Amino acid sequence: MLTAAGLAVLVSMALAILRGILGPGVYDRVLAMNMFGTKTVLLISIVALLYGRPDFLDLALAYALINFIGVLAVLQFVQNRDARRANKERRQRKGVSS
Amino acid sequence: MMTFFGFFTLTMVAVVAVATVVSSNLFVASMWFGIFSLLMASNFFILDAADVALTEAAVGAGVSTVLFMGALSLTADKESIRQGRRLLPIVVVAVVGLVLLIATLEQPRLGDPLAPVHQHVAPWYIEKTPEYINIPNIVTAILASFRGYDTMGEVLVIFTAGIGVLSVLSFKPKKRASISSEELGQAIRGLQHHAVLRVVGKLLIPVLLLFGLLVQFHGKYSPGGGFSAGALFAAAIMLYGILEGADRSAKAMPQKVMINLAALGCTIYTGVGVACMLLGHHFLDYNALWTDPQIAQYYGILMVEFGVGLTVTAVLIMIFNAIANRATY
Amino acid sequence: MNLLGLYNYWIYIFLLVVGLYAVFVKGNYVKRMIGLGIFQSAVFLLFISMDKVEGGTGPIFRGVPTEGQLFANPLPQVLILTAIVVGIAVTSLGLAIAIRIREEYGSVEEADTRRMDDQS
Amino acid sequence: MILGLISDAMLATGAAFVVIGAFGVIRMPDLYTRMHASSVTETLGMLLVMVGLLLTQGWSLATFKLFAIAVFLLFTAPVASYAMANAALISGVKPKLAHENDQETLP
Repeated sequence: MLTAAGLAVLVSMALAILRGILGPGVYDRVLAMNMFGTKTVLLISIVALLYGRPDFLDLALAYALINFIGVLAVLQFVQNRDARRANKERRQRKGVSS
Repeated sequence: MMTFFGFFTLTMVAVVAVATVVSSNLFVASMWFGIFSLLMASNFFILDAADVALTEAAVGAGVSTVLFMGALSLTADKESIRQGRRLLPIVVVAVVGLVLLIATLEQPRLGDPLAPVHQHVAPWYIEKTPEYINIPNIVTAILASFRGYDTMGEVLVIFTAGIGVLSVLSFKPKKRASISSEELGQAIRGLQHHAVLRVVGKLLIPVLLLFGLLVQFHGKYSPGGGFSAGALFAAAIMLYGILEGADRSAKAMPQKVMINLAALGCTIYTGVGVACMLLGHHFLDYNALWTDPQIAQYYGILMVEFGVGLTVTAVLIMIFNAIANRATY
Repeated sequence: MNLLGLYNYWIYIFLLVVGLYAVFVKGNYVKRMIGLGIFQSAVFLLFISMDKVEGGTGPIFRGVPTEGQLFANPLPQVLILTAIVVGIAVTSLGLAIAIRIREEYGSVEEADTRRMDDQS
Repeated sequence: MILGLISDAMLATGAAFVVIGAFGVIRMPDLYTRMHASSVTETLGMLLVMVGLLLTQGWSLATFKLFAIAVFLLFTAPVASYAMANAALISGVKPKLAHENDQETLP
């Protein structure tokens, strides 16, 4: 059953990559990345137990913590980019009117 | 079954690598690169390299994404497509690939216990680690004791790279800022207005630091050690910087202190080596430190790993602060 | 079956080639750093593929070491463990240089910077 | 024995949820519905798989670690989804609404 669960996780990872490739917008790709991180944690836990080395679960713990940071960095970047673009447009509009 | 898992993840790695290179939006490309590193780390784990997977997890998915995002916000997030001469590069690349492909046909297949790599040196390390050093993690034993010279070199390289980033970014551009300071403050403010993110993120920071301590000091018994712990500590500070604004993380972890800490880490490493020499043994021969060689090795590895962790943490935080606090021009 | 055992090496070559292509063809300096990262990962994969021993496990003892227990080769792991952290440090140095280029030239495309160098 | 059966059942349902959610991410029409589908894999599927794994381990350090992983994922994944949805909405990604579709299909 562990193996079956592992296969299911692999299939969903592949589907997440497919969404990332198809994804029309930027946010679809962020979604794929976020989903992919969770799937990796699951895969690592399952593989650790399949190998019979539960002491390697540290890795999955590290992933669970680190993945969040990556998503936050991406979100901050998008937000700052949008803010910068809005600023630029405002400045240009001001420049035209004055 | 594990072989199948390996094949599947490797195929996904190849697909993701192509997607990374093809996408002309650099922001999307860095996200693909994050996925690429996650996949790579799971693959390392499937290939029995737990320590490497832990380091790749901490560095690739967290630190590298943060740094790429910081760099992209200072440069441009779109790549301009130019149809240049592509024939020559493609030919060169194809020839390189073909030569390597022919070379692999002679390689031993994956997992062959009779492969030449497994015949020399490595069995000695596996056999002698319990006798000489008596810690369960053979990787840490080799990293910090048997091949301590290598690791010292790597730590100095990391230190040098940190100094390099600082000196490259210490130049002030000639052009004046085209954005007012008020708008600038807005740009580096971070995610402060997201109350939910701040609360949950702040919950994670102490856990991450604690986990980093576990990886640092428990690295002799389980996967871990100074390199991965340093990356985890740095990731915790980066999380703080992202949530509260990079100016605050630079205030909490000032660059001057960080550069001293990085130097201190290198000094601890080399200092242990010199102390061994002063006590009449070879450089980095920890047996000099105590009468019982196993205890001496234990404490030697502890101190050296501490130095490594200090340098890696300080250098990564330094790089993050330097890039994230850079004003956009 | 023997050929299937070489799959890891083929993927490593593929990654190497993709990374090299990105470094050669792409004019954007940040994109080149990404290509360099892929190239680097290819080398990591080569080393880690070598360490696998069939029937072995990760090189960490659990309890008392017993006779006949097989472990993966720890030596390539040590080399790559340090190389990963060195890799990120060097990548960030490259990114810092790209940032400086952008500040001086206003662009991170090789074609633009070349043109400006020729003009001056 | 009973525990093994329960754990198998949980792993099976969890795996089913993970795959169904992933298919939803492919099949759904717009970003917000896709997010809705992916949250199934990230909370319910993840939780079932984790509890299934946990039950195979008995009382040990591994149990605690699995529990901790489940808790952290349960904290972070929905928060990340929230932040993503919020950012998408602010930057102007519009949800696809049913009546718009009707208007499109009507001549």
